[in-house]
Amino acid sequence: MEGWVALYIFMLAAFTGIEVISRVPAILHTPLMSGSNFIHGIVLVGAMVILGSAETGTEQVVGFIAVFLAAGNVVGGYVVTDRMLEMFKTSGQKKD
Amino acid sequence: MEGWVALYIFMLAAFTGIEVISRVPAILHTPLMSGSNFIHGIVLVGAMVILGSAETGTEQVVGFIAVFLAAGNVVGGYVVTDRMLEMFKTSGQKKD
Amino acid sequence: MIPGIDFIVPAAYFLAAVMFIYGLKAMGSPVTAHRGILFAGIAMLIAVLVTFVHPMVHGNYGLMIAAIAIGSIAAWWTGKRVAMTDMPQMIALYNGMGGGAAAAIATVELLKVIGGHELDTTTTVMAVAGGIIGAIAFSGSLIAFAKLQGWMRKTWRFGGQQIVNMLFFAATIVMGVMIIINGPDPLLLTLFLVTALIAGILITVPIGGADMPVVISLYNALTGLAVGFEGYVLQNPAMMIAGIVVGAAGTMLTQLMAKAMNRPLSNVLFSGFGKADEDGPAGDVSGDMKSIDATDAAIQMAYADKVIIVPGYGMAVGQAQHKIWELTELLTQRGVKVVFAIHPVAGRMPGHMNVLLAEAGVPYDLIYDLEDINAQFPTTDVALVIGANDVVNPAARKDPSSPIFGMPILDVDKARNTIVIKRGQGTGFSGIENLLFFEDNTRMLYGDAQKMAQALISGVKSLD
Amino acid sequence: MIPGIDFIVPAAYFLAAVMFIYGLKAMGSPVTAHRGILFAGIAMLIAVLVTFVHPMVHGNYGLMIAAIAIGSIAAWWTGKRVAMTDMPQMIALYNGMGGGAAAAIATVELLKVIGGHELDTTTTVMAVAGGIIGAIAFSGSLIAFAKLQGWMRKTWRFGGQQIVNMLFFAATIVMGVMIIINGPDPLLLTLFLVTALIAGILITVPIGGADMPVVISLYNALTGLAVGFEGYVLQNPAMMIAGIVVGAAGTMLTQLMAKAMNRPLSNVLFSGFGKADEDGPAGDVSGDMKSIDATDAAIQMAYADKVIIVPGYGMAVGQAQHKIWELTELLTQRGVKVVFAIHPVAGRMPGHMNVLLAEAGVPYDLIYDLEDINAQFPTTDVALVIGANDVVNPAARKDPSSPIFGMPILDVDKARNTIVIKRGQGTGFSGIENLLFFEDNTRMLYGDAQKMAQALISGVKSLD
Amino acid sequence: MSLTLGILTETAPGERRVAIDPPTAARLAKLNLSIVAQKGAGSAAGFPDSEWSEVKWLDTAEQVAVEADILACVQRPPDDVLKSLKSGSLLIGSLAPYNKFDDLKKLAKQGVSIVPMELVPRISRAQSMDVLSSQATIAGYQAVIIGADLSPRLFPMLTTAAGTLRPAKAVVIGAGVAGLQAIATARRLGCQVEAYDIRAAAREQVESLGAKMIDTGVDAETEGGYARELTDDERQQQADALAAHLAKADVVISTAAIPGRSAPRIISRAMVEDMKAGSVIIDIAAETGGNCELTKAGETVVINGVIINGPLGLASRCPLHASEMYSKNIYNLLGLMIKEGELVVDTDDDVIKGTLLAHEGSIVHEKFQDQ
Amino acid sequence: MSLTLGILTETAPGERRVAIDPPTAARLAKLNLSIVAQKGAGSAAGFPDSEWSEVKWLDTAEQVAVEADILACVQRPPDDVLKSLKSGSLLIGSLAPYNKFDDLKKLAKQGVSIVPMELVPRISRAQSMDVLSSQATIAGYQAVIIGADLSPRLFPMLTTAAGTLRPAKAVVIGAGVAGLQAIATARRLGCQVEAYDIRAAAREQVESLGAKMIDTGVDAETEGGYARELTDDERQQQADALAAHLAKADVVISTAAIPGRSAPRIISRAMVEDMKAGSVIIDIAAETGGNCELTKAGETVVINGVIINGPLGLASRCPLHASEMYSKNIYNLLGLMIKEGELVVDTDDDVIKGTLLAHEGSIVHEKFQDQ
Ligand SMILES: NC(=O)c1ccc[n+]([C@@H]2O[C@H](COP(=O)([O-])OP(=O)(O)OC[C@H]3O[C@@H](n4cnc5c(N)ncnc54)[C@H](OP(=O)(O)O)[C@@H]3O)[C@@H](O)[C@H]2O)c1
Ligand SMILES: NC(=O)c1ccc[n+]([C@@H]2O[C@H](COP(=O)([O-])OP(=O)(O)OC[C@H]3O[C@@H](n4cnc5c(N)ncnc54)[C@H](OP(=O)(O)O)[C@@H]3O)[C@@H](O)[C@H]2O)c1
Ligand SMILES: NC(=O)c1ccc[n+]([C@@H]2O[C@H](COP(=O)([O-])OP(=O)(O)OC[C@H]3O[C@@H](n4cnc5c(N)ncnc54)[C@H](O)[C@@H]3O)[C@@H](O)[C@H]2O)c1
Ligand SMILES: NC(=O)c1ccc[n+]([C@@H]2O[C@H](COP(=O)([O-])OP(=O)(O)OC[C@H]3O[C@@H](n4cnc5c(N)ncnc54)[C@H](O)[C@@H]3O)[C@@H](O)[C@H]2O)c1
Repeated sequence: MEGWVALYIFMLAAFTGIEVISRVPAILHTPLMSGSNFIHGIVLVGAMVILGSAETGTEQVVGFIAVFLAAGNVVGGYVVTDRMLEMFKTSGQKKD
Repeated sequence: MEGWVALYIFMLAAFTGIEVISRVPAILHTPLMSGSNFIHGIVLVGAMVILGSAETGTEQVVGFIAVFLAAGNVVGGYVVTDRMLEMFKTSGQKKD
Repeated sequence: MIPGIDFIVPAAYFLAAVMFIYGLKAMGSPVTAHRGILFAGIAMLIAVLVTFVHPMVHGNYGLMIAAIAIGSIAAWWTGKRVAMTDMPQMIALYNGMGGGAAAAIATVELLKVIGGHELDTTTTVMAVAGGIIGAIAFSGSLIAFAKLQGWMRKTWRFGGQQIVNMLFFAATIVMGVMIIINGPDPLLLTLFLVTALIAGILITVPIGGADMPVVISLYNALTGLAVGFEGYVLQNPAMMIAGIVVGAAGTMLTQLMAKAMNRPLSNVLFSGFGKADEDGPAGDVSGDMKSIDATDAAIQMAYADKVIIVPGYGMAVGQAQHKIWELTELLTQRGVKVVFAIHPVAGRMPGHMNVLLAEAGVPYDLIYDLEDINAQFPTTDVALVIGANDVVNPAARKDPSSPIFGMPILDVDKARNTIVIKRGQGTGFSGIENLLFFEDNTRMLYGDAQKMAQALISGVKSLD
Repeated sequence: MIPGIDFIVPAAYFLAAVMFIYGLKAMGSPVTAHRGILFAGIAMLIAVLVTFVHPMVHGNYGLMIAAIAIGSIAAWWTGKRVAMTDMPQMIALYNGMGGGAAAAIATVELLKVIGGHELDTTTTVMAVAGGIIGAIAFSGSLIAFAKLQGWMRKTWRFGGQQIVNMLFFAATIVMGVMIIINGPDPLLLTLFLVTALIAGILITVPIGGADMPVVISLYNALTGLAVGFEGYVLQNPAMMIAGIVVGAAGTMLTQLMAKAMNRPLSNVLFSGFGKADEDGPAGDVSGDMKSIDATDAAIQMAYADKVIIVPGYGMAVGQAQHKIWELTELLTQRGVKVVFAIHPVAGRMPGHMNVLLAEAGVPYDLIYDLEDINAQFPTTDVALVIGANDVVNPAARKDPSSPIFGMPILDVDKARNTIVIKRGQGTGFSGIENLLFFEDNTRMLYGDAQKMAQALISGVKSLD
Repeated sequence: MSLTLGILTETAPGERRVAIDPPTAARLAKLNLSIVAQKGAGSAAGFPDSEWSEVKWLDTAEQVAVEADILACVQRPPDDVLKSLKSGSLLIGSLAPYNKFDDLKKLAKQGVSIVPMELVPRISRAQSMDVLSSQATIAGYQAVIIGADLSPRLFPMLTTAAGTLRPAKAVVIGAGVAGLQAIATARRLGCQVEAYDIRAAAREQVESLGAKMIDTGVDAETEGGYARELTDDERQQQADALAAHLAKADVVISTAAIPGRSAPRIISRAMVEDMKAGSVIIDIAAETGGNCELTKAGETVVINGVIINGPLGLASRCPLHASEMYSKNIYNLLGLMIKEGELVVDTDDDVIKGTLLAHEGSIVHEKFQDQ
Repeated sequence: MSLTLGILTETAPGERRVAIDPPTAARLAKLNLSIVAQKGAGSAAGFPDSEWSEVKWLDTAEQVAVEADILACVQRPPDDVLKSLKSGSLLIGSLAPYNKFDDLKKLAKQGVSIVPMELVPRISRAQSMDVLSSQATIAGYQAVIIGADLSPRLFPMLTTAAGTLRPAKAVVIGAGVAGLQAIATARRLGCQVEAYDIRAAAREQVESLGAKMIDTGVDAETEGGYARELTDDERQQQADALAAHLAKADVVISTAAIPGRSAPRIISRAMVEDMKAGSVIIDIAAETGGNCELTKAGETVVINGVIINGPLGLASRCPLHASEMYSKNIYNLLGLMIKEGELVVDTDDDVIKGTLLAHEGSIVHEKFQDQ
């Protein structure tokens, strides 16, 4: 992928991120922070690739750490977000 | 550019387009249609490239037509949109 | 280090793409709309200028400038001259031109293949898809233009029309696939384009004038898509992004417009043949009742200088007085001058409206009598009639045979625009038809007085 | 034809990217928020599963599974066990882990260069940038975690602290640039990473607990960015998009949060040292007045089961009665039970509140006396006090030296949450301080009664 | 020669209104009418003779009657005065056509055109001439004010340091013009208002004022918006439903009427006895016999602690506004009949046809022809 | 032995209230007090003897006084009755301490503890004992009702087929408790209300009821929320500003008072003469001399067409609610002084200290000590 294309993707993604988050009520700030924290857990995918393609011992060690950390990001992010949003689930359903 | 990347760009652009247009009051429907009509006038850039790189006569003819049409799109789109939005300019300024 | 052409060109395109998105976004709110088109305009200028030094451009500058000049001047001239009411067909025309350009680009690219140039499958697919879509948008838009311009009065219809349309459309697709698989040859390419053009014509011809705005919007989205696809073909991300953004936004817009007309999109395109002309909101048989939705009504009021509210029995029945006062306050905050006009016999008891307005807290100095206000209607932008009927019936002035002939009424029909809130076709106390509802500048906002007042409030608020 | 790995993997990533965006969008509204995290969760699962068959993955499966298992279980266990009030530090912790992973990826990529692998400049730049950012987010987040968790009570400060921070930060950058220009060597790489980690620590250490949420949000955005950059390095568009979307959304969020605290972001990060702890809204000195903004207050009420509104003289002064009734209607429509509690001496004349509520059209059966309502406060989710002061002052119950001791009051302090609207620090008729405002479950909504009522209305409406 | 309009001083006991007020007199003068008036005609209404312009003052009612081409009055003038009216003249006012019809017949024979304002048809166009409406508006308002004055309680809810005063419960019987105005006024004062009427259409109207309708299951609306008399069964059904609501009421305003008949008896002695001590009944219908069995017209009686007031001439308690409205009504109706300074009675006009009782020596009104 | 509380039948002319109403009597009985009452004590207020429970009925006031440890009254009882009070007993009620103070001194010497309710301090905690507030609330409301009844016009704006009735312009003078209530009531009835007071704080209060404040540029608030007397200059300045507003008024409610003094003269004859015929002045201050020069207490006079009413005993026109509130006030104050069935007068308590005039044979109230 050439740099310009990456730039376009970054620009569009940034635009999307901003649009998606504007006009969010303050009470959702923390859950959203947590939710987006979970989403960047996608780094796990990269970490797996790194570890999966690791050849030297150092690479393996660092790769292992990367996967471990990323997995923590993913699972912890999910659990915490889910717990915080529980409250909205019930409220939202109550509303109907 | 490979197909997947194009797909990503298309996806993000579509997302952006949809986000940008949702929650638009009905009175802006026509001006917005006109405005977006202007924006796809960017086809002029493509037409120019085609004409500028045309080698055969047919290519020149078709390229010429393309540039002519695209220029019409651009200028007509702008003029019409601008006229329609004039009304909001004054109103918007009145408000302040 | 001085950046070279291979930096400047993509950077300019990138900038243009960002500005297009920003501009389009700005156009989505009345407050920033005008800024939006300016922004997009600048973006376009940048993109066009930089294309002159595009690495792939290496000749035909004269032709290029000539084509641009001719196209621009023609468009400029027509666009400036045309009446505000004729805008929709101009949009159709210019949009058609864009579609045509996309189709032309596809043609050239495919011609190049004939000339021996190699294209990978994805690119060919994109070129062909863009070509079909562009061609359909081109011919369809031109038909839409012709119809709205009055050049083509009749809406041709015949049995099995849909099947014929389908056949043409299918044929285009099949030829497109053949081009992709076997590569283009001149005959196939010509046939392919011609069939696509005919398909566009056939699809558009039977659609009635009232539905045209929706159709134009659809073609607009299609052109965007075509441009996006050709952008891929030319490996031009600015085109890709601008095109697809417009394609998506346009599709969204088409749906919103169809929804605002209370008709599903499919109905507009395929099954609504014929009906639309008779009862669509844009039908121009004088004497139709024309409805309006709350958002539009709200915007009309929000951008008015002066609004007169005329309450009647329906406001009492709907107990809408509090909401109406809220609306008044909102409008007043925006700088609109809003007053109330009370007809002597509005409601069902003397002073009925006063009681309600007092309950809602409307100050007395905003309340006018018939004699004091009637002279003001001609200079009023919007008269909002809420559940009043008999007391605003111009038959009292115009129709000597009417049982209310001679009764003084509130001359709302003389206002520049009149919006009437009522639930349906119910008559008033006198049980007679109301000429006001059929006036050209009257729009009906159907619904319960309180609910509609709330909708107007939301509408006005959404403008902030 | 059965799609091969080289189709499935990118297709799955693509799907995941779309779902991430959709999920994040859904999380932006209380109604769909829970659905949003579910969606994002599924996307993550897809992306992770498909990575096992990623063409570049060709070994170390055991290690991989072990690492995932250990990380997951640890995170699961801590995440499930932690108290709701401790959530912010957990977010910091998990976020730090993400940042660490990004830095680790950068390290491996740069190690590969040392090992002879070639990288183009752009990729190296991305790797280095992602590395710095990831490392700072890692160490900074861990410090934030430690502070919030109470493991690190002191906020170290010393003269010239900012300069030292700057130096470390600059050193990191310089080493990064050296790596890009000259290529990495083991020492440089190690130094580079260590400096970045220290920079993260130094930046975070002096920031007070009250500002931590903003800082965590910032590190969250940074991690997103780092992930996005490493995505480019690994040519993985899903990582790029998810990372950058989070980066942008997180930046936006950080700003919103700083705004909600009424402090510019720069103030939080650089100059606000020390002050924050004393007067910030999260400072836990019992006896602080804690303010709230209208949106949060609105949401609290919108999602409550029962709300009691306590009007006082301030409602009269602000003439907020109509707005308050509008708010009540809105809440009632959402299924919230809302009633009014009138204290016998609220206002400045007997029956003052009745007059106003009657004017606004509040039905009598929603209005309760002190004796009838006081028992209900403990089961009330939100007591909304509008411009009342003396009549809700618990000093009447608690402080025998108070001039109002012995006067029956409305026990709003016993409600689960209390929101008090008033303009500032003004006392009531009695001129005495109000203990209520310092209660743990009391939040002050500062502003004119009418304006705030309007803001609450807007807040509730924005939830639809 | 221009037309002469005569204005009388009202003589009925308690009557304080005047048929034409000074502003209307001035407007009539502009239409080229000469105005003659009996001295002191407007004083009771708050218009001393000094406030009038372009009026010729005469001492006696007879003198006015003799000079007048059009004689405007509020209530039917005494026979002596009527006798003095010349043939071809026109008498306009609330002439109580259902009452002592023979006297009017005599007058018709005298050649006097008779225009009883009560007969103005109830169509939108004629509303500006409808004295029943305009005066009933005042009566409905005034009844509530009297009720508030007589009641030993405050009407609105007040939460005070000395206890919470509960809002008064008001029941309005008959939701015609007066009843609706009573509802509105009672609600303004903070009462909880229930209303009751036999016409089905009244429900929507009552609710349009934010009050509640008492449902008894009886509907008796006739064409033209008036009510018909009820059958015995219906009356019982009505009574039972009402009684329950009255027992809880603090103030009752009763306005039920059937045009040209005596008022329906709706509140029985038993119902009153079930009511709370200190509650108040204002029976506007007292003038035509009262809706309550115990009403004494023009008096306030207290029975079992229930205060029953049967006001007479309610509109006269607001003579200024009442006269103002009354004058406008007459002016508007005369406006239909005066064309360029001449009296032109166009019997094709729906309003005139519906209102004109006698013309050119005979009874011309459909409804009264065979009486 | 339990305390005995005595309730008198009020004898002042026009007085219809009773100091303790049946519900309050029942609550007192629950506090272990025995209740004795003069026969018919509550009838005028709407509480016939049959409605009371646990009350011992006596024939004369003297008998009640003799038995009572605590004697509750609305107005100061006649001397004969006071004479019968035993030493150590307590008299509570509106005793007009500024009026005929010598009689009270005598009573104090008799060993009677005297608790004039008017002296209750105006602090938040004591508001539930404040009869001035509670009775003024009723007076303010009632004044507007009387005004509406006397006015020849309707108060609200009504747009009707017979012309538009303009809303009445009301001016309320004195924005104390009664004045504010008058403002609120007039606004309910649809008046356009302006108010006037010399205290600067009144502006916000007036505006908090949606009315407008008339600005005269005079401020005369003293500590404690009462007003001081004005200088001559100030009075003139006030008068000029007011006169302009009064000339446009349709109804004027005047409530200005200075505690313990005669009411300030605010509306002069000249001002009245400038007012419109048909306008109405309700001068609540009539009892203490009237705010209007022409007010005759207890009468309605018409001067130049301006109707001036000087009502006495306004609260007695709503005796039921007035007694209800009055009783609660007394109950709340007694509540401070009765501890477990015993009379305990804690002179450290701010409220008791501020209210208790005489105790144990001597005048103990600061303000009155040197009189
Ligand atoms: N009811 C009666 O008959 C009567 C008569 C006389 C006196 N009082 C006394 O008045 C008091 C009544 O208590 P209360 O709780 O109703 O009122 P309060 O204790 O007087 O408190 C009113 C509060 O409202 C706030 N406020 C004023 N204007 C405002 C506006 N426009 N928007 C928002 N807030 C505003 C003020 O604070 P900020 O300045 O910070 O905004 C103030 O703290 C009692 O002490 C009572 O004894 C009552
Ligand atoms: N003022 C008086 O003293 C008095 C007394 C008796 C009769 N009248 C007569 O009443 C009439 C008054 O005229 P007007 O213009 O006020 O009323 P109107 O002519 O009776 O018309 C009322 C209109 O309101 C609509 N409506 C009813 N409920 C509604 C609701 N909830 N939401 C929205 N619209 C609603 C009805 O149409 P939909 O059903 O389509 O919604 C109807 O067309 C005159 O003819 C007058 O002569 C007046
Ligand atoms: N279109 C017009 O211009 C116009 C003008 C005025 C009135 N009106 C209509 O005429 C109707 C009657 O007006 P009105 O006030 O002069 O009527 P009214 O004075 O004759 O009667 C008053 C009310 O008493 C009710 N009533 C009669 N018998 C009753 C009973 N037994 N129990 C309960 N209620 C009983 C009637 O239904 C009526 O509503 C009004 O409701 C109004 O809609 C129309
Ligand atoms: N805290 C409490 O519990 C409490 C209770 C009741 C009253 N108050 C306060 O005491 C104040 C006075 O109450 P009140 O109604 O018994 O007073 P009041 O009856 O003594 O006087 C009535 C009003 O007349 C005004 N006035 C006096 N001279 C005037 C003049 N020359 N011109 C114009 N206005 C003049 C006074 O300012 C006062 O507002 C009230 O405003 C209230 O705020 C407090």
